[in-house]
Amino acid sequence: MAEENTQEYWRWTESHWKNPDIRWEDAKIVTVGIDVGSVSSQAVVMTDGQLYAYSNMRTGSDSPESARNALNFGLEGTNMPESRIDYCIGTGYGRVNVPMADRSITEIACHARGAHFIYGPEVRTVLDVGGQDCKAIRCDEKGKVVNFLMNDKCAAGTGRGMEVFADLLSVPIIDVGERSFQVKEEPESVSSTCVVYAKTEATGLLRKGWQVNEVLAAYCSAMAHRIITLIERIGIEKEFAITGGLAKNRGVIERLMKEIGLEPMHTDWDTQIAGAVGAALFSYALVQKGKGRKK
Amino acid sequence: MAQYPTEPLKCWPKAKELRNKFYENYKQAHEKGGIRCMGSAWALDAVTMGLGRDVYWITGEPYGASCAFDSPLSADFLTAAENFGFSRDLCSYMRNYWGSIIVGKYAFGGPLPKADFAYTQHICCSHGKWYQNACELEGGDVPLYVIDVGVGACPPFEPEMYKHRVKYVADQMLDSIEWMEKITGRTYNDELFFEACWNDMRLTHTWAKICMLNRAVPAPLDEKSIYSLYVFAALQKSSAAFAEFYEELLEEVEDRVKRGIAAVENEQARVMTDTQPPWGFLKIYRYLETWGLVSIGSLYTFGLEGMWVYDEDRNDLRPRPMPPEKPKSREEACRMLADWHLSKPEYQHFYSPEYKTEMMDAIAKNWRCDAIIMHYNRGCEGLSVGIAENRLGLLERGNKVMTYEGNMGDETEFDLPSTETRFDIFLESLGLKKQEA
Amino acid sequence: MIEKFQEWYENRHEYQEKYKERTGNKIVGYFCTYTPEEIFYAADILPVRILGSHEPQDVTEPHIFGMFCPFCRDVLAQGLKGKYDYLDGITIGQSCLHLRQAFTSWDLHKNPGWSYFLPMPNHVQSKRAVPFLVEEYKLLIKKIEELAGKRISDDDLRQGIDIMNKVRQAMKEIYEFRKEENPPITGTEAMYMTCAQFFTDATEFLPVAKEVNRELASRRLDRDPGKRIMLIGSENDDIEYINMIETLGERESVGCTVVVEEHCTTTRYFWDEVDTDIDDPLRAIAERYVLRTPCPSKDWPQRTRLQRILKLAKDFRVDGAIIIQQKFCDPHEADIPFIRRFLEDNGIPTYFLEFDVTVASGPFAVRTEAFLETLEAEEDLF
Amino acid sequence: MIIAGIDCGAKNTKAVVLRDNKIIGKGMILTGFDQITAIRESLHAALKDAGIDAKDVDKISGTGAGMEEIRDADVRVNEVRAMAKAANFFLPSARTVTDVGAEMGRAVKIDENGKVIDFAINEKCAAGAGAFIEAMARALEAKLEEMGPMVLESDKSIPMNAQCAIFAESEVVGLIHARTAKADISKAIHDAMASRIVSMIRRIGVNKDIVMIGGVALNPGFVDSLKRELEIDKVYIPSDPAFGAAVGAALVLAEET
Repeated sequence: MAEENTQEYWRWTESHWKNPDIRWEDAKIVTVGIDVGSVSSQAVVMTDGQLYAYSNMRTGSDSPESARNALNFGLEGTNMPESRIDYCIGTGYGRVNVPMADRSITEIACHARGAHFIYGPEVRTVLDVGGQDCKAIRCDEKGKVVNFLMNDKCAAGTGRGMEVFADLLSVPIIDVGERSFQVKEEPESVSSTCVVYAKTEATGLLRKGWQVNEVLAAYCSAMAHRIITLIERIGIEKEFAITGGLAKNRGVIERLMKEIGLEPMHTDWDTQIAGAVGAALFSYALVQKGKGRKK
Repeated sequence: MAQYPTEPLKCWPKAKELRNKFYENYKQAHEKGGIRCMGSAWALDAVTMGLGRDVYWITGEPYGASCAFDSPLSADFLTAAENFGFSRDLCSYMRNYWGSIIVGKYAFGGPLPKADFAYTQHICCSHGKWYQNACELEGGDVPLYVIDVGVGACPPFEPEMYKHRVKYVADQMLDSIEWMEKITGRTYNDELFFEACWNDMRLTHTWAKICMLNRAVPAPLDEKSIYSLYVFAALQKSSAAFAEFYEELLEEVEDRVKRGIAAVENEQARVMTDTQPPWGFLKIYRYLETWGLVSIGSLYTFGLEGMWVYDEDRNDLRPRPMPPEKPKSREEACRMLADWHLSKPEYQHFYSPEYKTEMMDAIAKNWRCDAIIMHYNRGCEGLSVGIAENRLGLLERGNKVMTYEGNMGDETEFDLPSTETRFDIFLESLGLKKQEA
Repeated sequence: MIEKFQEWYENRHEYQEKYKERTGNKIVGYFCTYTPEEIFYAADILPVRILGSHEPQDVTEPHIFGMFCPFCRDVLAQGLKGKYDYLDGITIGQSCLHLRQAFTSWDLHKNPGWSYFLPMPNHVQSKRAVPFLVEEYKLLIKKIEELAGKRISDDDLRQGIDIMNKVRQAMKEIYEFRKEENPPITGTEAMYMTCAQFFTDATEFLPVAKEVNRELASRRLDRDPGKRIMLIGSENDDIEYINMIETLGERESVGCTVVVEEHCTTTRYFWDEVDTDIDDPLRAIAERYVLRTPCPSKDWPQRTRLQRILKLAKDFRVDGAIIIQQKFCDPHEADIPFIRRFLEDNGIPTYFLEFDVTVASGPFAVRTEAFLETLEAEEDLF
Repeated sequence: MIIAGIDCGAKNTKAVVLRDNKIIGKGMILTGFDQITAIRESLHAALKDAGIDAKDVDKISGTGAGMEEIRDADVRVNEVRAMAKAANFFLPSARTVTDVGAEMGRAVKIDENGKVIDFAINEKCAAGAGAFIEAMARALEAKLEEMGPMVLESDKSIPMNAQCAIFAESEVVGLIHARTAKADISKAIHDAMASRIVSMIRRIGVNKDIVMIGGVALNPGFVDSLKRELEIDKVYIPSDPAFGAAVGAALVLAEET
């Protein structure tokens, strides 16, 4: 059981990044997007609509604090005073609890807009696999949401589910994807997608003498199936892009893509920041149109 | 361990042949210049027979069950229905049926033949909606007629079978006849209707007589076989061929009883069940046999397609006697058929669970059951109505009752290992011993 | 005066118990809006609708199998917990199997001495439905007369019709205000009103409704109405949810006002009146219930709800519709895919939500808000 | 006569040693993925605790999810029968016994001899088992053992509809973001779970006296919620409730020999 592990395998490494080619001092407009999700928080700083810096960390049990930490972490090493920020939008679960935000917009709108930025304007279907929900979003050429679906009262096929699983198998979450392919042949996917029962099932498989990697493979494909039912319900239109933490999990994504017979779009950006990017871009647009904060 | 002689039913080959022919006929209806009709297994199909001997039926419930037998196919159908926007908790026969239309596949090979019209009845929330949506999914050009039979319980559960209730159902039948003439352009033949009407009553009467024979120890029929036999009443009650088949079956089963032929050679104890089984997992009946258990049937297999009279004073069921003579007028035939069907045991629980509890208790006592195993069927709202009250009522009446959850037509809602564990716990508490094979 | 509705909604039991003491009249609880209230009023019996309490409970598990809707279990729980011990009788007009179980189990375990199942016809599109229902009403009347201890005359029936029609008219007049640019009455308040009508004596409800009507003429609400939303679907008196989405605007950049609903707690229940030009009062009542906006379980072979919903949507100029469904509600589940397609084809965006005894505010807030954002043509963001 | 009872559960494996129906030793080991080892070690611990060695044991009785793995068991007893027998042993007046473990919830109606009359098993719902509280503890960033005691600090009742353990988790996250006190959230969690268990108990009827066994019985917060939901003042909990099924299994065997 998770609680007995000394190491917390589900913990992914927190990160921050700063664009070396940009001097914020030269920027006309500085905008910020802060995404306080149920599991992770990101802050994105943009200078004139360019991605200048971001941070990605775990959400604590207090959202204002998490927002604050994310922003500080994002501004770390930039010497940018917070007063320089022209406009800030909060999004995600804790969006209304972001103290420095001028307004809030839902993660659905922000992820569509963010995906449009980091993947390019061709994107029409965005799959965001977040901590506790899974969204399939259809958007137009401007990154505006046309319609969307979210998973119902069930966390099967969410980032959180994968974390619980990584813990159970004592496999660092970042290795899950890789290791799920280190199997002689693709095993049957676990029948139960319920996080709790998949755990029971996996335990049973291990007791039956399955290899850990085989169990990982089985769970990854079960999760892929689960996510597919959601995107099939909304209908897949090319181009197809994936945001959120799970986008980093080859184990699920490649199985999912194989099943729906599509190539996912590629990006070098951290897919977890899509929401915050969208929020920062909305901020930028508002300031440009003079809708920004009265100074 | 064997203590009784057993042997397979002689009529098996004929049963298989009749069933296959039925589904073939529906496919080839148009080549024969005939008419295709879709509707519920509960529908009053006899009324459509006045259009001619070449009206070929498909009934949604048995068809949905046939889909459920083929799990990959069923999975496709259920997914298609869900992707269209239908909720996963709707009737699983219905979802298989809609899925079959959406995917365009016939469970018996080839594309799904399109019905010329739909003719059904409405007792549960879904019956009318089922074919309303089926017609829409078929392109919106399939005409639909639904007969509402939700008029309340029959005696002894109501003071009387009020005339106006029978009339309401009969009048809808009369209206449907004019409607059918309009949409098919055929002239309606009352003689054929009277004949079909009589076949319906003959068949459902005979089925009840066959079920009566299962009171014998050892039971000549086990429920797994009963499922494959009772289905004819679900396919087409008005079929002369099916009515004759039941009469032959009746003779064979009488003979088995005379000769003490058992369905389960090691019959130690007897149970009855409730509601449709999880069709993809009929092996649970074989599992029960390893405990020396025979399932003698259920209110579902006895009372959905068999016609009975419930005797309150003796707490017993007996086959409802046939009317003295065949109907002579269209009105009389409609009234007769309405009155006959409104006494269907499986209609009564829709008005109060107590009625069903009493009839189930009567079966448990008179068919000498040691226990009752109830399937809490997530797939059928109609037969699960009041089922929890039935359980309480049967316990009160001193029966041993066990329940398990599942779904008749969606295998993702059935868990075989945990169900077998339940059986073990329950049967052990009855003092039975598992017999090592 | 408008607060009165909320007061009645929140203190339904207190009101009803006091009503009995005060008037000495009997009270019959009914489970479905296919119960002809006119006939009960004609007998000086107060018909009150039984709704749930939106509190999680654990008393119905032995009585109703978990695949049936949370509403019917919530309703039964009220009876099993003894909250309605003051009732003199219970009744239901046939509609869905779910709610029927709340009635049959209540009847089995909490029978107040008088109970009646009315086989309201399902084939309401058949010409045979009205004559059949008239005969059923005659049986019902016999039964009610036993309870009331008095005969019910045609004039009594006409009075029953009169009061129910007046109440319906009053509520429809109030709904008129919801067509305004900035409605002086919120969806939350409107829901309090229609539900209060279930719980109170129509003769006491009517004057209050009339007074509110006068107040609304001059009432101005200091709030941005935001998007104009229609709610469609199963039984819904989830005031917590309605209030949550109507106050979104206070916290978020998008907000909305519920301007009309198609629920059996609102328009499906009261929109249609009894035609007083029909001489035979029983026939008139029967026609009203046969021709009223149907529950989907009776809406076949034609799906008549589509046009009725579209008309309401247009009359109240809605920007979008939220389709609300009680978990496991089969009748609505069978209609929803077609209703959504129909509304989308008619330019009305829809979003779907599945309701339980309690709503999960967090997840439901973000879904609703995101839907409102899709309605918002805020080009400044792009 | 000396009999060992072993309960190989989803989370822990428990072993007890009985001499003439008196408990003389106990041992508990995390089951993990290797049940065989857990079974061996738990028995070893129990023997050590009893101060006897393996050869002194006359017979072994097994129960629990992994009972098949108890190779040298003389009999295997299903959990329901074992818990019924145990309850009768702990409290002869017991008529209802509930066993809430890591991933299972059960309720059994028994007669004066500890015979099973009726039973209910929590169907596919983690919200009705210990695993639920563990999942919630993570969301609350609280230690599992803190969860129960916290409940007693709260007097609020927040309705929570625990359909799915993990979805409930997002309700919990919602409450956290709404700045709800941890104690109140913990109470909501325990109430929700207790209500699932009580629903199950009501299926077989609430007949006094009520005995609770299984690891969750050690959680004071849960027991508190359970009593409130059941509207009763006394739920009898034996010392070391986690060993209940193991004791029951041993007693069944003792009875048969």
